[in-house]
Amino acid sequence: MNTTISKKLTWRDIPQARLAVWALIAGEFAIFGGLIVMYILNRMKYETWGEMAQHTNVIAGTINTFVLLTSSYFVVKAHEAAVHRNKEKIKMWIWLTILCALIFLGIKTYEYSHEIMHGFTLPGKHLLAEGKNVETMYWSFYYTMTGLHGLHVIGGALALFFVMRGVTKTGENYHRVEAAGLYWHMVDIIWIFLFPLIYLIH
Amino acid sequence: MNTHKKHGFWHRFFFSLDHKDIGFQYMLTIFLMVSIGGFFAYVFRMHLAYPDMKVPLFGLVTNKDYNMLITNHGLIMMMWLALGMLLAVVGNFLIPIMIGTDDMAFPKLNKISYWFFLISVILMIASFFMPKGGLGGGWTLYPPLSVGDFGYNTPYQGFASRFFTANTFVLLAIVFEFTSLLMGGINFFVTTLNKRAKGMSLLKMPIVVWMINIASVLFMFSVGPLVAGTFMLLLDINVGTGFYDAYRGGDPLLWEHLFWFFGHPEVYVILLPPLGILAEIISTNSRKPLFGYRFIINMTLLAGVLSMMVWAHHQFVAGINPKAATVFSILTIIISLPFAGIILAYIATLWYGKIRFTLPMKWALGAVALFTLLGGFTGLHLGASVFDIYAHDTSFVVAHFHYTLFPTVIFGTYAAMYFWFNKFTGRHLNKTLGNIHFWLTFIFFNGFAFPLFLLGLAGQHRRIADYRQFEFLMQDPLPLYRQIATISAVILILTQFIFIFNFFWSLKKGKKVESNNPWEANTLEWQTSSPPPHGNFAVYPVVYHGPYEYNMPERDKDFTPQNEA
Amino acid sequence: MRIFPENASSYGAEIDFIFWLITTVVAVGSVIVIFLILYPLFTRNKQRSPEQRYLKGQGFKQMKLIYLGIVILAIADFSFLLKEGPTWTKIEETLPKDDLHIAVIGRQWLWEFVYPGPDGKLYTADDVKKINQLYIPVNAVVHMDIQSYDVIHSVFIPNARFKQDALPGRSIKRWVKMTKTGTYPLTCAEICGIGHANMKANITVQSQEDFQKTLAKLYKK
Amino acid sequence: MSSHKAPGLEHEVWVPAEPDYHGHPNYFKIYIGLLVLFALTVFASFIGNPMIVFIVVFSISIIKGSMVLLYFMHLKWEPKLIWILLALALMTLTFLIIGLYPDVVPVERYLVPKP
Repeated sequence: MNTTISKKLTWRDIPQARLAVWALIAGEFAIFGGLIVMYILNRMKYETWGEMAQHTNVIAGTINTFVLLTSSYFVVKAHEAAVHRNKEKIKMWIWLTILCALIFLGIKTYEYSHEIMHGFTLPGKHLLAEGKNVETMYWSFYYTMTGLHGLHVIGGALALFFVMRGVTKTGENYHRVEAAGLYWHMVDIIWIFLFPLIYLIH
Repeated sequence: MNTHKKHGFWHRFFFSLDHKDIGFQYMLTIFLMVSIGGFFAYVFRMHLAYPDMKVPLFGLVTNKDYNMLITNHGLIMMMWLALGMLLAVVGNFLIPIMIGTDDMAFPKLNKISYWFFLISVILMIASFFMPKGGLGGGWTLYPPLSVGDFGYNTPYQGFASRFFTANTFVLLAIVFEFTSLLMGGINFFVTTLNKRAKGMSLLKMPIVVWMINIASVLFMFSVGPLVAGTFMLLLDINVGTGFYDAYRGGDPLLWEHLFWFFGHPEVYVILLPPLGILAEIISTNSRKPLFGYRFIINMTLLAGVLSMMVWAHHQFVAGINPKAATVFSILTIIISLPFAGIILAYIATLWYGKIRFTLPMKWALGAVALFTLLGGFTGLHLGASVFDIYAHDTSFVVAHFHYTLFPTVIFGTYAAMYFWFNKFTGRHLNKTLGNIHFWLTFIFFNGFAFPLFLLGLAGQHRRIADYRQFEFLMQDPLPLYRQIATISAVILILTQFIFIFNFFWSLKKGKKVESNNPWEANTLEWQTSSPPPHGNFAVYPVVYHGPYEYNMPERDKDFTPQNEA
Repeated sequence: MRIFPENASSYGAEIDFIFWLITTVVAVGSVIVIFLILYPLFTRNKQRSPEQRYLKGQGFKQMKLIYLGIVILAIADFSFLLKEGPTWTKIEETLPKDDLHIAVIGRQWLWEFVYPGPDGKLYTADDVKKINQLYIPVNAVVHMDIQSYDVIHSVFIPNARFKQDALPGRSIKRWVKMTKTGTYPLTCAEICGIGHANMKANITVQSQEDFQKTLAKLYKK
Repeated sequence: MSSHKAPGLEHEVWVPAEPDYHGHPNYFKIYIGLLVLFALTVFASFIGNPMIVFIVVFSISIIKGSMVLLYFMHLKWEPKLIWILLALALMTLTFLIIGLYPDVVPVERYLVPKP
C-alpha cells in the first residue's frame, strides 16, 4: 500500500509573496516583450525611423538609465537591510530609490515637453502634415513604450513607499521589501532594453 | 479555524474574503452576463430564420442591430462566460478545498480581482448604451473597423466622441477582465504551489487543479502581447495614433496576429478546466482510477506549449505568408495528437469500470462524445489549410467552434454544477429536472449546431443579417436548415430556464444531503462537511493517496479518501 | 441533395476532395470512438458487472493501446497532409502565367473591379472600373490584386472555392481559373460594417469571344 | 488523522535568508559592472551601421538584464520553478517574433489614402 508522504516539496521554499511577484514579473515581461517585439519588427521594416531616433534626447536618456541603475542598487541595499531587520537603513535606501524614481520622472517630463514642443506628439499631426506618415508611428511607439514604463515606475515607487511605511510602522512583513524590490528591478530591466532600442539605434 | 460567523447579505456578496463566497459572486455575475448573451443569440437566430418577423421582446432587427448582437454575443460568451466561469468560478470553488487548505494564498487579491471583474462587466454592459449604439465589428475587433467610425460613417469629432463609444468601453472592459484574470491566475498558481495540505505532492493533486493551473499560466503568457496590443488599439481609437492604420504604415494584420496569439491559447485555457472536471467525474463514476494520470498531465503540458505555435490557423486566408501557413497547418494537425491521447485516456477509464449513470456522468459523457466526434474531428478539416480556404468565415466554422466550446464550457459547467452543488450548498439539485434538462440540452444543441455544418458547406458565410439577397443560399433545403437551427436554439435557451429554476429552488428547498460524500469520491472536498465551514476543514487533512484510488486492492470499500491512511 | 455549391474552377475539385478525404478518415475514427464509448457503457454498468479492475495506466504495458491510438491518428493526419500540402502549394504559393490581370478592390460596401485599359497594363490612367460586376473569360488564368480602401473585406466566390481577405495597405495577388460559363455570386466574408450583408457582386464567366465584346463595350464608355 | 497548522501559513513569518540559500554577491561590484556595460552601450551607439549597433547594443542589454536578474533579483539562488516561468515568457516572445516576422518585415505595403 502506498502511504508515503512526500518529504521534499522544493517549491515551497519560495515565500508566497515572492512567488507571486515572480509570476507577475513573468507576465509583465510578456506584455512589454510583446510591445518590444512589435517595435523591433517595425523598426526593421521602416528604415526612416532612424532619423526620428536622432530627435530623441540621448543625454536625458543616458542620465535616466544611470538613475535607474543606481536606484536598482539602492533597492538591493534596502533588501539587504531588511534581511538584517534594520528599519532605519530600509527607510534610507527606499527613500533614495523613490528619489531616483522622481528624478527619472522629472527628466522624462522634461523630455516629453521638449519633444512635444518640437511637434513630435503621440498622434503626430505635424509629421502627417509634412507627409511623413510612417514616421508618426515611431513617436507613437516611443510614447506608448516609455509612457507604459513610466506608469510602472510610478506604480513601483508607490509600492515601495507603502511597503516601507508598513515595515517601519509595524516592524513586521520585512519580506515585502524584497517583493516590492523585485518589481522595481523588473522596471529597471525593461528600461535597460528600452533605452538602447529607442535612443541609440539611428 | 472553525469559527463560522453568520454574515449579512451585503457582507457575503460584496466584502467576503472567503473563496467560496467569491466564487459564488463570480457565478451570479456570470449568470447575468450569460442571460444577456443568450438573449442576443435568441434575437439574431430568430432574425436569421424569419427575417421579416418582429422578434418578440426585441422588435425588428436592422443590420446594425444584427451586427451588434452577434458581436456582443461572441464577446460575452468567450470572454465573460467561458473564461470567467472556468477559470474564476471553478478555480475559486475548487482549488483551495481540493488541495486541503483554508483559503487562497491572497484572499484580498482574490477579492480585488472580483471587483475588477465586476467593473469589466459594468463597462461591457455600459457599452450597449453608447450614443452610437453597441459595438458591431465582430468579437475579434479587427482594427480598421473597430478603430474609427467606419461602421457609422460619421467624422471624427474630438476626444469625447471617441471615448464614449462602444469600442473604447469594450476594450477597457477587456483590459479590466484580463487584469482580473491575471491576478486570479497568479493567486491560483501560488495557492497551489505553496498551500497544499501535508502530504499532497504535486502528483497527488486532482487533475482539475493541474488543469486550472496550466490554463492560468498559459493565459498569463499568451495574453501579454494582446494587452500591449489593446493599449495600442485604445490609443488608435482615442488619440489618433496609427498602429493599425494603413495610412501611416500601420498594419491591420498585426492586430489579427496579436489577437489570435492570445485567442488560440485562450481556446485551450477554456478547454483545460472542463477536461479536468470531466476527469474527476468520469473517474468517480467509473469507480476506477483515472487511466494514465501522469500521461494526461504530460500531454496537457505538451498541448499547452504547442498551443502557442498554432495561432495563425485562424488567418490562413487573411493574407499571411503562405509558406508560414503551411507550417501552422502542420502544427495544428499535430496538436490534435495530445488531445487524442487525453480523450483516449478518459475513454480507457470507462473500460473495465463499474459505471454509475449519475447526472454529472451523463453531462460528462455527453461532453466527451460531442467534443471528440464533432468538435475535435472537424478541427482536422479546418486545420487543413486547403479546405480552410473554403470553410473560413462560413457557418462551418461557427458549427465547429460551437461543437468545441459548447460541450466543454456549458456541458462541463453543468457537469460540475450537478457534481459539486451538494458540496457547496448542502442540498441536492433536483434529479428529475436535471434529467429533463440534460436530454433537452443534448438533443437541441445538436439540432441547433449540426445544420450549421451543412449550411457552411453550402457556402453560407458568417455574420450576414439577411441571407435572402443571396440566391444560392436560399435554394431549397437551406432555409429549412436555418429554421431547424433557430427553433432548436430557442428551445435550447428555454431549456436553460429549467436549470435556473432548479438552481434557485434547490438552493432553498432542495433535498438535504445525507452524507458529506454522496458520490463516494476520494478528493479532499468530500471529506469535510457540506457546506464547508469558513476555513473549509475542521481538522486539516493529511494526504496519503492519489486522488483517484478507487477500488484499491485489499480494501473493503471501493473508494479510499485521500486523507485515509 | 448537393452538399457543396456547383464547382466551376480548376482547383475547386481538389478542395472538395480534401474535404471528403478528411471526412472519410474522421468517419472511421468516429465509428471507433463511438464503439469505445458505448461498449463499456452497455457492458460495465452497475447491474451487469460487479467487479471493476484497478488499472492506473502506468508504464508502457498498460498504456500501449493509447499510444497505438495516437500513432494511428498521426498516420491518418499525415496521410491527408501529404495530399494537402502540395494542393496548398499549387493554389496559394504558385502563380501560373496570367491571361488577364485585374484588381479587386473592396470598399464599404461594394466591390470595384479594375480592368487594364487598351494598353493591357494595370494601374495606368486608362484603366476601366466596374462596380459589383466582374466579367472574366472561361478557362483563363485570372490574376487578382486584392486590395481594400477602408476596412478588411474578404473576396469569397463559393463556386470557385476561392477566398482571400482584402487588407488595407497591401495588395495580395491570387489567381483563379474558371472552367464553366455562367453567373456566380461573389460576396464579402469578413464583417465590414453595417452594409456587410449587402456587399454582393456577380461574377460572369464568358467565353473568350463574349469576353472580348464585353471588354470593348467597357472601353467605349 | 492528526491536526496541524494550516499549511502555507508557516510562510507568513519570513525568516532571514540563510547564507547557503540566499547567496550574497557583492552588490557594489555588480553595480559597477552594470555601469561599465552601460558606458559600453553608449559608446557602441557611435559605430554607425544601425544593424551592427542593434546587435551589439541588444547583446549588451541582454547581459545587463541577466546580471540584474541573476544577482540583484537573486535568480541565481531561486529554485527551478522561477527559471521555468521566465523561460516560458521568453519562449512566448520567441514564438511571437518568429510568427510575426514573415508578415511584417518583408511584406510590401503601400499607404492607403484616407477615404
